[in-house]
Amino acid sequence: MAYTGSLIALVCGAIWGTVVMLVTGVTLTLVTGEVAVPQVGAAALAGALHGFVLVWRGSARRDLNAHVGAALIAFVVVTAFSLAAPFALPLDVVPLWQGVGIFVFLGALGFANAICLKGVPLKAMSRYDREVVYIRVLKGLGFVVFTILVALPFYVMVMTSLKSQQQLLANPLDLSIDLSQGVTSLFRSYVELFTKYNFGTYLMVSAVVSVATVILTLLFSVPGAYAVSRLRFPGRALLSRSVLLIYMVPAIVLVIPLYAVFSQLGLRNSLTGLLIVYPATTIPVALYMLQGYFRGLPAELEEAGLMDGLSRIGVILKITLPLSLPALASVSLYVFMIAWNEFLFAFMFLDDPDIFTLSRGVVALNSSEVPRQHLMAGAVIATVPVLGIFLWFERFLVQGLTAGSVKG
Amino acid sequence: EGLRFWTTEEQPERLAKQEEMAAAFKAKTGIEVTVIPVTEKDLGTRATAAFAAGDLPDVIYHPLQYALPWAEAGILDTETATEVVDALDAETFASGALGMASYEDGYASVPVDGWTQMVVYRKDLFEANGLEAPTTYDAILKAVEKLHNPPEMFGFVAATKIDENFMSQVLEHVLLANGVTPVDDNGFKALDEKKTIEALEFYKAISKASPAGDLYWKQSRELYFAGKAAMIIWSPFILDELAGLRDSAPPTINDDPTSKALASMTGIVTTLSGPSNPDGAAWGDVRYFGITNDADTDAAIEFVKFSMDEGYLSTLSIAPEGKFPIRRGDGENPEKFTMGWAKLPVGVDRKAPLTELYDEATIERIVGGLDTASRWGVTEGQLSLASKIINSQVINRYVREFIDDERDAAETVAKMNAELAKVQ
Amino acid sequence: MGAIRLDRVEKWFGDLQVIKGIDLEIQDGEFVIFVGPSGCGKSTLLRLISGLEETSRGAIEIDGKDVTAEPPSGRGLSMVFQSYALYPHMTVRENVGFGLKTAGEPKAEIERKVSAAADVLKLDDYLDRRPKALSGGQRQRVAIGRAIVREPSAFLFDEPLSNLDAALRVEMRFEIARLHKALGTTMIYVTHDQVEAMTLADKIVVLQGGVIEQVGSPRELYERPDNLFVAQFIGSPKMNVLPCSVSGERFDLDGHGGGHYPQAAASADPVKLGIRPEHIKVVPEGQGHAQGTVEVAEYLGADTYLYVSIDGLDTILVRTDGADEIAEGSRVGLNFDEDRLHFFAADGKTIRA
Amino acid sequence: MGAIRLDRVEKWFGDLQVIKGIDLEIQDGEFVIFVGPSGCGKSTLLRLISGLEETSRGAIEIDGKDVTAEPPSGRGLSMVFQSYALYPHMTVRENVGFGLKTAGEPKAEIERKVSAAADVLKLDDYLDRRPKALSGGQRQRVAIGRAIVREPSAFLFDEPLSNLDAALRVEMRFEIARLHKALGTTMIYVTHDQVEAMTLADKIVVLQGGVIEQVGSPRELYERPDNLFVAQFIGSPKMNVLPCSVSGERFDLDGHGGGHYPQAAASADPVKLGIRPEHIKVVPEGQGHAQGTVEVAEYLGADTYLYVSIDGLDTILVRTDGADEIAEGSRVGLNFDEDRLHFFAADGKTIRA
Amino acid sequence: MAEGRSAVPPKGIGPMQRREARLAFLMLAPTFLIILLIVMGPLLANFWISVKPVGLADLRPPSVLVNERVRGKPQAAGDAVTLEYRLRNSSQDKEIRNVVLKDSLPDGFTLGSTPEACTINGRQLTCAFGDVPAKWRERLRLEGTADAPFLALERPGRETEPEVAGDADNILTNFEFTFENFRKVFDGDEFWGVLRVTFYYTIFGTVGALVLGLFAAQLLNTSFKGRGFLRGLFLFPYVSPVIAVAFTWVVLFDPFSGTLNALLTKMGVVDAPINFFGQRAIEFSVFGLPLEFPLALTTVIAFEAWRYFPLSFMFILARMQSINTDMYEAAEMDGATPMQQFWYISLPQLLGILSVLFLLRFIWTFNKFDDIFLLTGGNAGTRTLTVDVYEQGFALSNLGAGAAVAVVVFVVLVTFATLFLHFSPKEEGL
Ligand SMILES: Nc1ncnc2c1ncn2[C@@H]1O[C@H](COP(=O)(O)OP(=O)(O)OP(=O)(O)O)[C@@H](O)[C@H]1O
Ligand SMILES: Nc1ncnc2c1ncn2[C@@H]1O[C@H](COP(=O)(O)OP(=O)(O)OP(=O)(O)O)[C@@H](O)[C@H]1O
Ligand SMILES: [Mg+2]
Ligand SMILES: [Mg+2]
Repeated sequence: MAYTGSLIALVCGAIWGTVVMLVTGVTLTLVTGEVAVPQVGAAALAGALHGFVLVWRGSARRDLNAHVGAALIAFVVVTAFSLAAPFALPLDVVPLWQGVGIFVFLGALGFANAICLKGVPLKAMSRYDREVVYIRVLKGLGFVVFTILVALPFYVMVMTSLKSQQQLLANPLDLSIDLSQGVTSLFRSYVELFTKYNFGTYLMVSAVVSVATVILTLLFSVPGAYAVSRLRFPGRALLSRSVLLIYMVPAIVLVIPLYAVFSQLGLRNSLTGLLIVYPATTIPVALYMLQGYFRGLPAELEEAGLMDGLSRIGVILKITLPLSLPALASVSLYVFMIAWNEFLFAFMFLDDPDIFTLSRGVVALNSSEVPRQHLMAGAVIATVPVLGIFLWFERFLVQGLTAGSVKG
Repeated sequence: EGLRFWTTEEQPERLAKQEEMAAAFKAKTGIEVTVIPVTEKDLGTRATAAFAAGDLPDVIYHPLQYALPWAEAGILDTETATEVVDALDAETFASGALGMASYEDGYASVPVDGWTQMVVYRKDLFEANGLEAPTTYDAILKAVEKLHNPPEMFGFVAATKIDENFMSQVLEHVLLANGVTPVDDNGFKALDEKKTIEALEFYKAISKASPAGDLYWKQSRELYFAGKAAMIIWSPFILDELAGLRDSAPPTINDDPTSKALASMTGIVTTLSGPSNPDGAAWGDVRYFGITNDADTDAAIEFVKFSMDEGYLSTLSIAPEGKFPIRRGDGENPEKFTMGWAKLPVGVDRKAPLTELYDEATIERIVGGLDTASRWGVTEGQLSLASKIINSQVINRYVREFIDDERDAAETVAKMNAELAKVQ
Repeated sequence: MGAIRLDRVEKWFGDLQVIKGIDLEIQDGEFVIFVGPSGCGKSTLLRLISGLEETSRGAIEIDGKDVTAEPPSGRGLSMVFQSYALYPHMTVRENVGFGLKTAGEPKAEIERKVSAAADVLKLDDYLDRRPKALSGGQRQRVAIGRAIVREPSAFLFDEPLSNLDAALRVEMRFEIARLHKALGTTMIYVTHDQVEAMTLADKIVVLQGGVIEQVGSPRELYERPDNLFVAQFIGSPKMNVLPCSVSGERFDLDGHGGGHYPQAAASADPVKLGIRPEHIKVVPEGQGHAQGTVEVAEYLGADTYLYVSIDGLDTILVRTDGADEIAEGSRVGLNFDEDRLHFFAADGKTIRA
Repeated sequence: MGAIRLDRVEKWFGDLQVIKGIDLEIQDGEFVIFVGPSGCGKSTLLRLISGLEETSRGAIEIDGKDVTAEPPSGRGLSMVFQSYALYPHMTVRENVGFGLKTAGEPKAEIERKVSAAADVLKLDDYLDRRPKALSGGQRQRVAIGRAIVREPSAFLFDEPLSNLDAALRVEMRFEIARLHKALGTTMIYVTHDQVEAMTLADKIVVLQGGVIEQVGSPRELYERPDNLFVAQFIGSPKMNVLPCSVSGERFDLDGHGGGHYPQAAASADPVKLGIRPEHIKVVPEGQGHAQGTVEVAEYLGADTYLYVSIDGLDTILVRTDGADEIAEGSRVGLNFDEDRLHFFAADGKTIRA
Repeated sequence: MAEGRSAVPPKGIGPMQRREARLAFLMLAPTFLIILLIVMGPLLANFWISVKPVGLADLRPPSVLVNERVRGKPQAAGDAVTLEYRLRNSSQDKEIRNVVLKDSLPDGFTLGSTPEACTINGRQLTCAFGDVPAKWRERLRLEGTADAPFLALERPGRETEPEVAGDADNILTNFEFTFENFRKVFDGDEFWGVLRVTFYYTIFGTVGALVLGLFAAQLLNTSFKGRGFLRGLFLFPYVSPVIAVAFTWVVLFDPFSGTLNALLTKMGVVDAPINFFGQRAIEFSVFGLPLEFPLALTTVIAFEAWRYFPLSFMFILARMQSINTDMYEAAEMDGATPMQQFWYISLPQLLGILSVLFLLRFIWTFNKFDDIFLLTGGNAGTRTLTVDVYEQGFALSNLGAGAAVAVVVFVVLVTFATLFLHFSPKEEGL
């Protein structure tokens, strides 16, 4: 094929035209609440031409002028073929936003095409070079799709929590925020959750339960993991494997017997009950993670400690544990996350609203005629702490404390 | 150590009212009452679990269907309930409501309030199209035919989510309307094939005029409020919302969420009749105070008495639109509570008495429903079995499968009868 | 003091015997080096002495006291690891002082000893750094510092220099030699490196397969190896070995010349003759003990290594001056320094008078 | 064919210039070795040639064709990596044949070429094993096999032997030499190892700081280094350097003796004198060019290295025969081989006639 | 000869190792204990319960409930007053043997006549009722007079708690077994459907999460500005509480007021809103062949894939970053194109981690309860085995049947775990 390069430019441009227009249109809709129907056909055509112009100008001469020119062409095409309404909105509806939309469309199209078509000639291309372009396009699409896929639900969650039921019902597409209403009105759902629905308590309970679970889990799993990974004793291999099996026992299988027994012992509907169950279910994971980490710690460090006159316990406390801080942090984070997010046992065990965890509290919001924004606000309240801690710790975890202790 | 009181009225405003009442009670008797909200859907499980753990509360505010099963299971202290009713004078209670809770030679629990289910319809459209009020299967089907025009307008919004109580209620209402019942004086009675098939075909017809998917009260209300449904079945709790008095469930038919327009366009029917039962029937629900077997009996008696007497209007004021008084008055003034109730304001974010929102005829129809209200097993003395039949959700499941065209009507009835016979 | 005695020490890992009954006496103040091929048990032996590994059989005595069942902390030894094994979460100061701290010494005392060690090892400027911020050589110094401060009765080193680059290795080698001279403490040192072994050791212990092949000073091992294994193991490039036969006071290489055989009185007859590359001279063809063809001539500047294939026998390596240009493929005669010949019996043992 | 020409090649990583304008001609069939201190740009230069790294400035030609902008696949070269970079999930056969498979060659052809390569490299018995089941040397052979089958115009090696142990390294070195002889293909080889460089190369390129210091045959570099850097870099142990002064045809060591200075005609005057350890003889005190004290005598068997501190000057290293026992601390005279002296100007350049 | 010394390994373990083993056991004991109590114990109990006809209410062992009341309102000393004990058997179908009531009479109460079942010893009242049948009720009246101390009591009946003793079979601990639960579970029309749904859900949920994870990992394998941010973002679905994201999806997909449906209808993609979580199936036909597309199940599977792709993403990314870049350079030299590099180099390298992830995720998805329970409650054709455990055990209050389903879950699980241990490549070290 003599003109593979041109063909690729056209197809790549068309794809980006379509995708960028779709995303811009939907975003416009969600931001303004006006229903923008993206004119995909016109956008594809504009994109294709844009791509072709870029390639035609050749990589060497692809200067600012080339980009501006290509963008102008795309603008003319998209306007002409959509009958001057690229979002199928009359021009006098949210004109400012429409303008921004077009601008973003052209900018994003130019950016995507410029990156994807870098180095593409008009004429024949080797298989290697073709595939390089395919991969760029695929990756680009991947970024767009994944980001939307992941971010959209969270975006909707937050935005919904800031609206009122009637706004939501009136126009489910309008996720804009009306800042003029004032802070208290904007955060009304949150205020109500904390004042009327007891969410302050739930937050406290969740925090206490999660932190206590973390502490208990570490207290149990650190010695266990150390023993399994470092000490020699009969049955060690068996034990270290079966840990993983226990980790796989489904909670739902445990629920019925635990429910029965805890009911009779009066442990159901109490935080003590949760604080027995949660660590028990997290210890195997924690033990497994820690054991792996302890194995990875250079044995020489501990041997150096032994030579320096420490006992085993001394070695664990003074050397292994300080060195395992990153692992302890990540295990803690993981266990915290499990405990914070845990739903089944909280749901089955807790009846008394004074000791609801957040998960349990949010379920309660779903059960009666509670407005939806409250439910979403509850979801936000349950999500923010764990996400916050996750983001904060993620950075923490990177520091490999052992770096530099072994080898140069 | 005070009393523990479980209530299914768990919305914060309603909870607050109940807590107020508890405070008033404490002021009077010195007995502390902890009000514990329980989601109605979980009530059965929760109570059973608490019973198993020996951890029952003292008093439970519960719907009709639990009264007899719990009495049998040993959860409720029926003797004490009887004692309370006697002390308050059985004469002052609406006899139907009391009858529904009668157990052995007393009462399983103390009836508090009640309501009847309603067909809520767009009076304006019916009038414009010259349709009769939807009081019969036939009238409904005619209206559906005329008005069904999706997605702008659905003829009906039927309940199809099988694990929601709502579907059980609507189905029972529809079946009762055609005189279908699964019990007689001796216990289970196979569903009458002809009548049941009529009801099933009717239900299928209105389901086909509904949106796809699992529907329950939520969708019914949303669609009707959005002006996209011609008819729905709902409880009277909708009455204030219809008039735009509650922000969390606003009518969206026009831009004004506080508009009373929809209320004025709405007609209400409580008694529905099928072809084989021209008299028709209304579906009523009554709520009770149950005193449990683990209760501190004396204190519990005090509390229930208080709530049904001095505190009765407060009890009703929790949601007057859905809580019609069952105790009409006391010894001195037989109309005391009825009168008081009528003046209670409804609504959440804005308030107004019902009399301001609906014309008198409508209100009369609403309240009058309670007189003809019935449930399976009430007249037969088989409420307990009927409750179990309902709780087993067998009917819901088979009806749903019938709607989904999985088998024909006759086969469905046969299957249902076979499954229901197993329920004890 | 640090006299160490191993008495028939064995080590089994399950059914695998790694140390096969070793007797060894180490005098106080001696610098002893363990060498041997990889996997021969050098590290294991060191770890048995340190107490990090349990002795399966036999006994270990330190200064006359049986410590076989003592944990490492009870033996009063210090160890320097190949990987340094510094505590990454402590500063250099803390690293060095750690052993004293665990022993509960007062702070001032720790401070004093750490400073003294830092002086000796020129670590003063780094005392507040973490190991991460040090170069390889500095890390190794810290590791040694950590060993010094505890004033152990002996130091154990397991290939302490093998992670360093060549230049640093030389420098640290001098450092360790200097330290030994200064402290006079017993040192036991495991290495792969010939140069380290030859230059540092008072006494080299050659191990093979968990057994001691020979113990002796570097010169002893080079000049008078006990057996073929030690002969080929010590010295680089390694000793050439050729088959030979003996009659009376004369030895003969098959098909080549021969010479005087001094150990005629010995009980066994040699079957092999060993000669180191540096003890062979290239002479014109026809002269010398053997004749052959130069297969490869590796020019290395100072020296040229000739790979000469002796007619009918093996290829042997000859070290010649780099300045001599001998073409590959040329025929040469080889003259062996007869004073430097080694003769081995069939069982590999050296034949001595 | 595989003539490679580098024309003012530069490589910048961001603002850091790593290769500073290199011109180099490599003839078809030549064995070229890049040496230089760590970080001098050897690997980078090799990767520029291979196309794995983009050339910042300048041009690279292979057989007269400018390939500066070609991706690696378009240059027809093969590369052998230090880490072998074998595909662990493929058998040896698949590893070796992979390059042919991606090129879409027919199966029979691939099979034939792989067998041929396996023959050459003695890999036949391992063809169906995964790399994991091979020893280091075998892995390296597979890596070479993978390079061979594609019949490249040149081979590129980046420290191919540095992951092997000493014995294997020697063996593979011979292998590579043999291969070069057999194939006659151009080879470009990066190494740290003096011995490899000296023994394998037709031409050694000494790099420092991204610049070529000298290009020449091993003997040229050893005997006639262009500058102080090359002089000290090539040869082991490295050349001793002492300050000196010159007057006419005579050079003098400060406070010691002197001798004949042959390059009196040269434009610059030398300030430093270089002499390799192997070109110094120990003579009785008072004789020779310089006098000093033996500080350390390192006995290595064949040789003894003496660290002699020359009075008033530096310590220098002297290589003597291992049999000579010279005590540490004794006073000696040192005689320099006057034919082997090197003189350097102030700018480090060698002074030649 | 050294070898001659002893050619047999020493028996037993030395003192140092013995100390070590003892320490190890000590350190493991707490963990061992809690896991035994909370995991292994319940696991066995589950088997036990599954062969017992137990409902939720049966958790309360049959007992005699007693209620003490004071009848009459004595005003002055000597007034008549009645102590009334109401007793009943809490069980509807079990008798209770040797029922004995014990209480001490309140101060100041003078008993008139002792009922025949009772004896009085000082102030101690003991009444024996013998064996009582199911549903038994009894009203025991003690008539007497009140004296001053009695009048002074605030709540005379509550001064002492009456105690009743009696023996009854506890259904949980007796040795009556039945396979009724299993019969019911396997007989029900639903069970096989549930099993099928479970496997659909598990397989497609797992594969979906894996494929998404693989793709996402590809995206973030090369470094660029903002990669850290995206990596954090991509982990959100996994880190957030299930309750929050599940409800968000429900809101997002709501047919009447959800953003997504509004978008689809308003932009004209579909005519009528789609009830993603509520509609069992969409019917369509291909060449006249009527087919059903399980809509709700698919949506739930999509949620599963969305929520758990970050996990596979993390592991795959870690694995990819540990692939030696040399290998790709070697492939470049070998002339492999980018696709070939992915297909021949990356994918085979990832096979190990992918298979481990598949097995792990398979097991976890199989075990998943919360997600479906919150999204659909198991309706509209999305009921999996785990949801069935809940439905049987709690919604229908039949613990035995729930346990029976749980046993099925566990058996399937053990099968997979065995497979997992058998096939998991050891070097992946998960
Ligand atoms: N913990 C162990 N379990 C089983 N075998 C072991 C253990 N430690 C060492 N070995 C085996 O014992 C033998 C000797 O090992 P050791 O580490 O002492 O050798 P080495 O001489 O130090 O070797 P290198 O020079 O490679 O360090 C080896 O064959 C090794 O595989
Ligand atoms: N990708 C890169 N980005 C930035 N700097 C680099 C990069 N690759 C190499 N360098 C720098 O370029 C210089 C030369 O590196 P190169 O790897 O070529 O050295 P080398 O001579 O091969 O060293 P060695 O002998 O240690 O392998 C070094 O300073 C190195 O830090
Ligand atoms: Mg070792
Ligand atoms: Mg390099």
